[in-house]
Amino acid sequence: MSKRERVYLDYAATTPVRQEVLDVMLDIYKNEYGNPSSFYQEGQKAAKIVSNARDTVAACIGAQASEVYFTSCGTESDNWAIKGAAASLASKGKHIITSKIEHHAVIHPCEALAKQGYEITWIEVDQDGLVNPDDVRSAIRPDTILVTIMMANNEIGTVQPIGEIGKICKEKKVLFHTDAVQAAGALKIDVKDLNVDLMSFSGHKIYAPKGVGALYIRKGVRIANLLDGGAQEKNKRGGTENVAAIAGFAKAFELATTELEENSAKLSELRDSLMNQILAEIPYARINGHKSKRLPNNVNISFEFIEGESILLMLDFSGYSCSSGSACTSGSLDPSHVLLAIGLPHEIAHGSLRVTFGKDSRQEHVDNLVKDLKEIVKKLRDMSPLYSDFLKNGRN
Amino acid sequence: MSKRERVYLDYAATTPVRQEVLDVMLDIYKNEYGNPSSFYQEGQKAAKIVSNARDTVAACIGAQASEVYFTSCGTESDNWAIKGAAASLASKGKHIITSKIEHHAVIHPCEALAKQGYEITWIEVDQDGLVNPDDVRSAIRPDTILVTIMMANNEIGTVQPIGEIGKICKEKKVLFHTDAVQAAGALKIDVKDLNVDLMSFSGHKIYAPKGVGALYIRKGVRIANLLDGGAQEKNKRGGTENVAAIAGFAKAFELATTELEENSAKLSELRDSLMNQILAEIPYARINGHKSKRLPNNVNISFEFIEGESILLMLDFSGYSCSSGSACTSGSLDPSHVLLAIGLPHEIAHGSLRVTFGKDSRQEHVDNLVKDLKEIVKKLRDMSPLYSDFLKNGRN
Amino acid sequence: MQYSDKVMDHFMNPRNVGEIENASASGTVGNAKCGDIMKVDLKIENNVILDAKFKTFGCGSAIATSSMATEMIIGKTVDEALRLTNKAVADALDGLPPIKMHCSLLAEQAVKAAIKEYYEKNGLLNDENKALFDMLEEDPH
Amino acid sequence: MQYSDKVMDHFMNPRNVGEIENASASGTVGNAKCGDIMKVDLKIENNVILDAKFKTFGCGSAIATSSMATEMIIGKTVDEALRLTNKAVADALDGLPPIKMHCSLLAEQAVKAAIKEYYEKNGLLNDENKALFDMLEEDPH
Ligand SMILES: Cc1ncc(COP(=O)(O)O)c(C=O)c1O
Ligand SMILES: Cc1ncc(COP(=O)(O)O)c(C=O)c1O
Repeated sequence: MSKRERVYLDYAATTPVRQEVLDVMLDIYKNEYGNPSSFYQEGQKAAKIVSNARDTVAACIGAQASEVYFTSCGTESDNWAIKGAAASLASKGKHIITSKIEHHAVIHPCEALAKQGYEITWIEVDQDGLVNPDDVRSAIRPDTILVTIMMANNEIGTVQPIGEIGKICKEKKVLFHTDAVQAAGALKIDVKDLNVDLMSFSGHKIYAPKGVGALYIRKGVRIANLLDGGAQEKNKRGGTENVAAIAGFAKAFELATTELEENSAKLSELRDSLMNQILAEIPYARINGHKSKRLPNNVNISFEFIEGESILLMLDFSGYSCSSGSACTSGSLDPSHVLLAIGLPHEIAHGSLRVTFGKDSRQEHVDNLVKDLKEIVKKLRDMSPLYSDFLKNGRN
Repeated sequence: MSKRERVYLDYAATTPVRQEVLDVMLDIYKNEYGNPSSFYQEGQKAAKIVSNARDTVAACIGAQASEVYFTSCGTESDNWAIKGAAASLASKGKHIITSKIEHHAVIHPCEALAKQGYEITWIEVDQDGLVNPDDVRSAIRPDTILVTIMMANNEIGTVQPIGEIGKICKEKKVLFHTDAVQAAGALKIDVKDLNVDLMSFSGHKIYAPKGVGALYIRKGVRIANLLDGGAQEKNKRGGTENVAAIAGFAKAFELATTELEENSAKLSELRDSLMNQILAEIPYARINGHKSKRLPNNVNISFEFIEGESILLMLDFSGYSCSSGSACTSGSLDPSHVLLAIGLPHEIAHGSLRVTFGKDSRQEHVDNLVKDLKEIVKKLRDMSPLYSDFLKNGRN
Repeated sequence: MQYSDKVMDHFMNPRNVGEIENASASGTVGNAKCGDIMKVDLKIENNVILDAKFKTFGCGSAIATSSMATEMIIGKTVDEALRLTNKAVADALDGLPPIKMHCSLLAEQAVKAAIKEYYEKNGLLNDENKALFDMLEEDPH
Repeated sequence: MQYSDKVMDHFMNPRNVGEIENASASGTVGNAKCGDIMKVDLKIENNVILDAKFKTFGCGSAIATSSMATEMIIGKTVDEALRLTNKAVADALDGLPPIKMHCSLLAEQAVKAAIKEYYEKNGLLNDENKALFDMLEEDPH
C-alpha cells in the first residue's frame, strides 16, 4: 500500500463546508455582525438574513417558515423534540415508541426519560434494518405520547417507511418525530406528505458548518422549550442566533435540494459499484442494510474473522478515511448497537466498515479502495486466529 | 443630524468576529473538516484542535481543561447549569436562589423550573444593582440546591461580589453558578479564587462568532445532561463539536485575556467621558448602575420625559447603533426588568439608553454622540406632553 | 423593528407637533407607565377641524401615528374625524409592525377623547353618539 | 485515537506473526464477542523462550501489543517472561490511549497462559507459582 493523496469516504460522519456556503458565511462574518434582536439597522439586517434562511429551509421541506426553528445541531433538535414532547404531554401519558437503531441523539434522551419514569418501547428491526409499521401500530397505547423513528440510518443507510408510520401516528393521534439528519439532501422530504409533526436536521451533514441544525415543528404542535432564554425563535429557543451558520445552512440545504436527483444518481452508482466489487473480490464479506431502501451514498460491509478498528487503521495509513459503526461512538469499545439489532453476531459486528460517498467521490476512489481493501483484509486475516481456525475446522 | 458613517456602540449585544479569530476559523473551514469523533487522521486533527481550545479556555479562567465543556451559546450554558443542577439535586431539595436582574437565559430556566415544582427566591438588588451577599446567606435553606447570580449585568454593567457569594455558598455547601457572559474579557476571572462551581460563557460577546459558548463545571460537580447524544464532551454534551467556532472562541478568549488590562483602561476612559459629558450637558439625565463596580465598557442612562425606542430610532437614523435595555428583549414592550429592579419608575425606565464600547470605539464617537444626543433629547422633549407638563407644573 | 419609509418620515419630521392656545377641545390618553401618552388639541369651527396639534411621549410608531392622525383629521368634520380608525392611520403609514399596532390605537383614542370633550362642552353628547366613545374605556395594553 | 509511532510501526509491521509447529506451549485468551483474541505459541528449551509467534484478532493496539510482547519475551527465561507486565509492554510502545490499556492486558495474559500450559505439561506448576496465573481468571473487559 503506497502513501497517496487522502481520500475522504466518511461523508456520513461530516462533510466539508462547500465553497458557496463558505462565501455566504464569510460575507456575514465580515459585514453583518448585528444581533438579530437589535433594533437598529445592523440588527435588522441580521434578522432579515435569518428570516430569509427560514423561508429557504421551509421551502426545502414543504413547510411554512413559521414551522422551522433553528438549533445548534442535530442532537439539540432530537433532544428538544423528544424531551420537549415528553414534558408537554406528560399529563396525557408517559409512553414513547422508538426503534433499536436510532442515533444516540435519540436513544440517550429516551433513556434519560426512562430514568424519569417514562416508559420506552424499543421496536425491533428486521435483518435489513427496517421497522415494520405494523409493529409501531401495535405498540401504540392510550398513553403513548410520541413515536420517534429515524428517516434514514446513519450506519447502514436503511431508509424507513416514514410516510406509512406517519399515517398511522396521525390516525392514532400520536405525535410523530423523525430524525432526518442523514436523509436531508439525500431523499426528497415533504413534511405534509410524510405526516410528520417534528423533524430534525443538522448542517454539517449537508456541506454546511458544524454547530447548526433545525427542528421542524408542525403548526399547532406544542412542545416544551429546551433552551429557555431570550425572545429568539418566537420565544421557543433562546440564544443569539448563529446568523452566519444559519444562512450557510439554508444555502447548503437549498443547493442540496436542487442537486438532489443528480447527486443521488451519481452516488448510488459509486455505492453499487463498491458493493458489487467487494462481494465479487473479497470472500466472507456481507453487506449490511437494505439492498434498495438505502441512502444513495452508504455502503456498510462486514468482513468475517477480522476486527473493524484494524481495518480502519490500515485504511487510514493508506490514505482512506472511513468509519466503522457510527463516528460518534468510535470512542467506545462495544460493537455498534445497529449491527447487533440487525442480528449480526458480536464478532462479525466488530468487523464492519462504513464507506459513505460525497461530492468529491469518484469511481477511481472505489476501484483503488477495493484493491487496497483486498490486501488489508488478507493481511489481517493472515494474522487472525479466527481465520486460521476457520481454515482448519470450518465454521463451528 | 447629518448622515455619516455608522458607529457601532452596542458591543454588549454582540461583537464582530475579529480578524485573528476569523483567520483561525477560515483555516479550519477550509482544511480541517474532520469529525473529532472520527478515528482517522482528519478526525484526530479536529479532535486535537478542540482539545487545544479547551486548554486555552481553561487557562483563561484558571481551570483545568477537563472542567471546560463547549456549548452552543451562553443561553445553553445557563440552561444546562441550572436545569442540570436542578435535575441532579432534586432529591436533596428544590430551592434555588437567584437575583432579580439576571439575563433571561437565567430567569426563564428558573421560571420553567418553578412550574415543575421548584421554588425560586428572587434576591432584590439595591439602587445600583448590587446583590448583598448577606441576602444570599440568609436566603439559603437546607433544601437550597443552587445559587445563580450573574457576574456582571448586561444592561447596567454592575459587577457583583461574586467572590463573596462564592465563599458563602462554599461554606454552606450549596452549588454556585454565575453567568459570566458579560464579564469574560472584561474582568479577571479565576474560578478558584471566585469559588464558583459553574460558570457560563458566550463567544459572540468577545469577538468570537455567535453560536459557541462554554460551561465551566468544577471537578467533582455532577449535573444532569441537557443534550444527550454521542460521546462528545466526555458524554456530557452530545452533538458534533463546532470545531471552527470552538477554536475561534478559544483564540478570542486568549486575546481578550492578554489584552484585558489595556482594553479596560481604554474603555473605561470612554465610558467615564460619556457619562460625565452627558451629566454635564443634558439635564434630567441619570446614570444607572454602580458608579465604580461596573463593566469598563458600559454606560446606561435614563432621560426623563422621553421614551427609549424613539431615542434609539433617532440615533439609528444618525448612524449610531445603541440599545435600550437588553437586546434580547427589544421585541418586548415592557420596560427592562433590570431597571425596574433598581427602583426606576416605569416612565423613566422606558427612557433608558445603553451604550457599550468596544474595539473600534474612539473618543471622537463619544464627543459626536453627546452632540447628537443633546439634539435628539431636546427634539423628543419638545414633543413630549410629560415635559411640557413638567415645565408648567414642576414634578408632581 | 422594520418601519416603513412613511413611518420614518412622520417620525423624523412629525407634522403638527405642539399645542393650540385656547383649543376648542383636547384629549389625552395612555399613561407613562405603559410607555406612551398622547395629547391632542383641536381647533374646531362650525363642526370642522381647522387645526390639530399633538404632543406624544412614546415609541417611533406612537409619534408617527400621532403625526399622521392629526394630518388626516385636519379639514374634516367632527363626524368624519370620529370615523377615523387606527387601521386607517396605520394603512396611511404603509403599515406598522404587528407588535406596534396598539400604538395606532392610541392616536384613534386621543382624537376621540378630544372630540368627546368637544361634544361635552357643547352639549352635543347624547344617547345616540355616546357609544362612539366606548373604546375610550378600553386599555390598549 | 492517537497511537504513537511505535504502536503504528508494530501494527503495520507486526513482528512474529504466525504459528509454531510443535510449539512447546500455546495460550489463547480473549473472545470474539469482546472484539479481541490472542493466541501465542512458544518454543522453549532449557527454560529459555527461543521463539514466540502470535495470531491476534483485534484492534490496532491488540495487534501492536501482541507484536511487542512476543519481541520482549524472545530470549528471556520463562521466569523472566512471567514477570512481563502489560504496563511494560505499553511503555515499550511509548504508551497507549487510556481507553486501549486493556488490550495490553490481553498480551500479558496470553503469554502467561502459554507459560502456564508449559508448566502444566512439564509438571512445574506448584503451590508456589500457581498464584502467578491468577490473573488469567480475570476478565479484562
Ligand atoms: C449576561 C448574559 N447572559 C446570557 C446571554 C446569552 O448568550 P447567548 O446569546 O450566547 O445565548 C447574554 C447575551 O445575550 C448575556 O448578556
Ligand atoms: C442520524 C443522526 N442523528 C443525529 C446526529 C447528530 O447530529 P449533530 O452532530 O449535528 O448533533 C447524527 C450525526 O452525528 C446523525 O447521523
